[in-house]
Amino acid sequence: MYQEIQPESADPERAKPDGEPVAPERGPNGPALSTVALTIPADRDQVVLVRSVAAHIGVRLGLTVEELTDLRLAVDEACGVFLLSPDFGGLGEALDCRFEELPGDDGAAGTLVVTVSAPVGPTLGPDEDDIGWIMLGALVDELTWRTENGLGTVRLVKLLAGREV
Amino acid sequence: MYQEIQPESADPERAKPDGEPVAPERGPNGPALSTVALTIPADRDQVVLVRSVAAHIGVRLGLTVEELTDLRLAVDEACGVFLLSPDFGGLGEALDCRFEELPGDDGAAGTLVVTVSAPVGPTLGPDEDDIGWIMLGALVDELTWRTENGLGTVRLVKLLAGREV
Amino acid sequence: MDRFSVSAGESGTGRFVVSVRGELDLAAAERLWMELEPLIVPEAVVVLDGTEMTFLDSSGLRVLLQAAKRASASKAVFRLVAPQPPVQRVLELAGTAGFLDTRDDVQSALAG
Amino acid sequence: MDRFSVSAGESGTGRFVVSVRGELDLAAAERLWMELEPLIVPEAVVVLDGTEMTFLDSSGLRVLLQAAKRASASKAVFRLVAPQPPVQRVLELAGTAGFLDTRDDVQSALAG
Ligand SMILES: Nc1ncnc2c1ncn2[C@@H]1O[C@H](COP(=O)(O)OP(=O)(O)O)[C@@H](O)[C@H]1O
Ligand SMILES: Nc1ncnc2c1ncn2[C@@H]1O[C@H](COP(=O)(O)OP(=O)(O)O)[C@@H](O)[C@H]1O
Repeated sequence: MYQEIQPESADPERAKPDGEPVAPERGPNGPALSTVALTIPADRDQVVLVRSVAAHIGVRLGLTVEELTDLRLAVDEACGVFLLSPDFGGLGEALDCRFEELPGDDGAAGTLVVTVSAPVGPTLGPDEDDIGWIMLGALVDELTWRTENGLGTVRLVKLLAGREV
Repeated sequence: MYQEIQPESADPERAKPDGEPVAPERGPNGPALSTVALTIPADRDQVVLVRSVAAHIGVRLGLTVEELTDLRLAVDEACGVFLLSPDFGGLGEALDCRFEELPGDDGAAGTLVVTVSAPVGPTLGPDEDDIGWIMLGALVDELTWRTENGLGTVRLVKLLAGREV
Repeated sequence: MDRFSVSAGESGTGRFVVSVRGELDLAAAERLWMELEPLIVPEAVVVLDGTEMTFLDSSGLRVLLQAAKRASASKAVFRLVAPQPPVQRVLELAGTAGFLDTRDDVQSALAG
Repeated sequence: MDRFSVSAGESGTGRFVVSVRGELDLAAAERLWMELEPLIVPEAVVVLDGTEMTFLDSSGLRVLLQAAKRASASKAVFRLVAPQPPVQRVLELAGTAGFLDTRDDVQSALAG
């Protein structure tokens, strides 16, 4: 189990203040091979959509059953960072989820990058001692939280070792 | 089976040329109760995501098994209008799908409005004699095609009769 | 874990069973046609076993209709077994009763 | 068709089986707690039958841990049956072995 919180300055290109579409992330070998975006109302009943989309993408990427199980749980916990926070704006807000498949360096594994973003106040963020956040760190290869211009983002990276992306 | 092609002038507010988020549609009783947006690469392998999201939303709205079956097929055929057209831009494009739950007039049934949009050339549009388009007309309560400013949109309406929305 | 799979087997000389599992949608239709086409030769009986085919859209239907057409032009027989409700729904919506020879099970599709 | 359902039954005096079906996620956790809480009284044995519980997240886990804590404070017993791999995975990740009394089946959870 580990966690890693990046300073807010990291990767300033990613989060845009005004909700305009974020430019597809670039891997070492170029732009995303495939980007799926899902926006849901900030409603606990709708997180099932995020789990389901994650699982379908995982199936397409050839993940094992165990990896699918972990990915479904990871995206659920990422949504929970917002939806479980007493400081979160509530039903008027939306959660923006992105699933980006990035190529690796020549021969190296590609990655699946999942981000979940929503407008947040200055106090909202993951609790490092929270069991959900700790599990999330154990489920993925890289985990970061960032806020910028009022937008909070959980970012997960899953290495796609030994698969054709 | 029926079909209905609206003139391009209808409802000019809905389609925006530059891909910026479309404002939530308003029903007689106000704004959408819930909007889910899903953007997928223009890739036949990814239409399964649209069917799955549609089914999950249908389950939440209390659709019957037969209605879920029809809704999955309808959104699939709506994606096919783009993806099966030889004139369609291909893998570089994205399909933008929106699922909006609108309230009805007092006491009346609400509606589920599904739109599938993508950039299209002037020649792309549904073939009225195509079996897919004809089936689509039979599956939903209202079906329209519109192009505006280079954006083509299939719009389906499903009445949610006798359900709490 | 694939959403769609197709496999073909011979069940007596010139009698083929092509089994389809999962969702016969626009992503899968071409693969099915490539499997079916070479089998539809004069005198052949080709049965599409869709017992586990859970979804069909107009792209998949077009392949089935094309197979039936090719069969009737080639003096071959093409029959369909497709009991799942979402698939039945499409056959009913498209009104294919006169164009597709549908049987209740593979047994009876291979007979006669 | 609901993604989550919970129902409680009495299996002998003071022995309750609370059955959970489907996904115990952040949308369902509160409903489970409302069902569990009134049952956890002194001397009670409460078994959560998660034989058909297919998903658990940290919200659901928190309810299970809360039930275990309440039980130990109330001299009651709370036991869990949760064989599905996605649920086992969460128990393992969270390291709850010492906090949750987990049994292989309802039978053995009710005994002893
Ligand atoms: N634990 C798992 N084991 C095997 N397949 C899974 C698992 N989780 C998800 N899948 C696959 O991922 C897809 C989506 O599954 P799921 O997340 O359960 O979505 P849904 O709720 O839409 O059925 C399905 O095709 C399913 O086969
Ligand atoms: N024909 C159907 N009958 C019953 N439930 C369905 C049907 N189609 C979809 N569903 C329900 O809708 C949800 C999503 O199903 P589905 O579209 O099959 O997605 P997935 O491929 O993600 O499993 C599931 O919870 C499933 O129970």
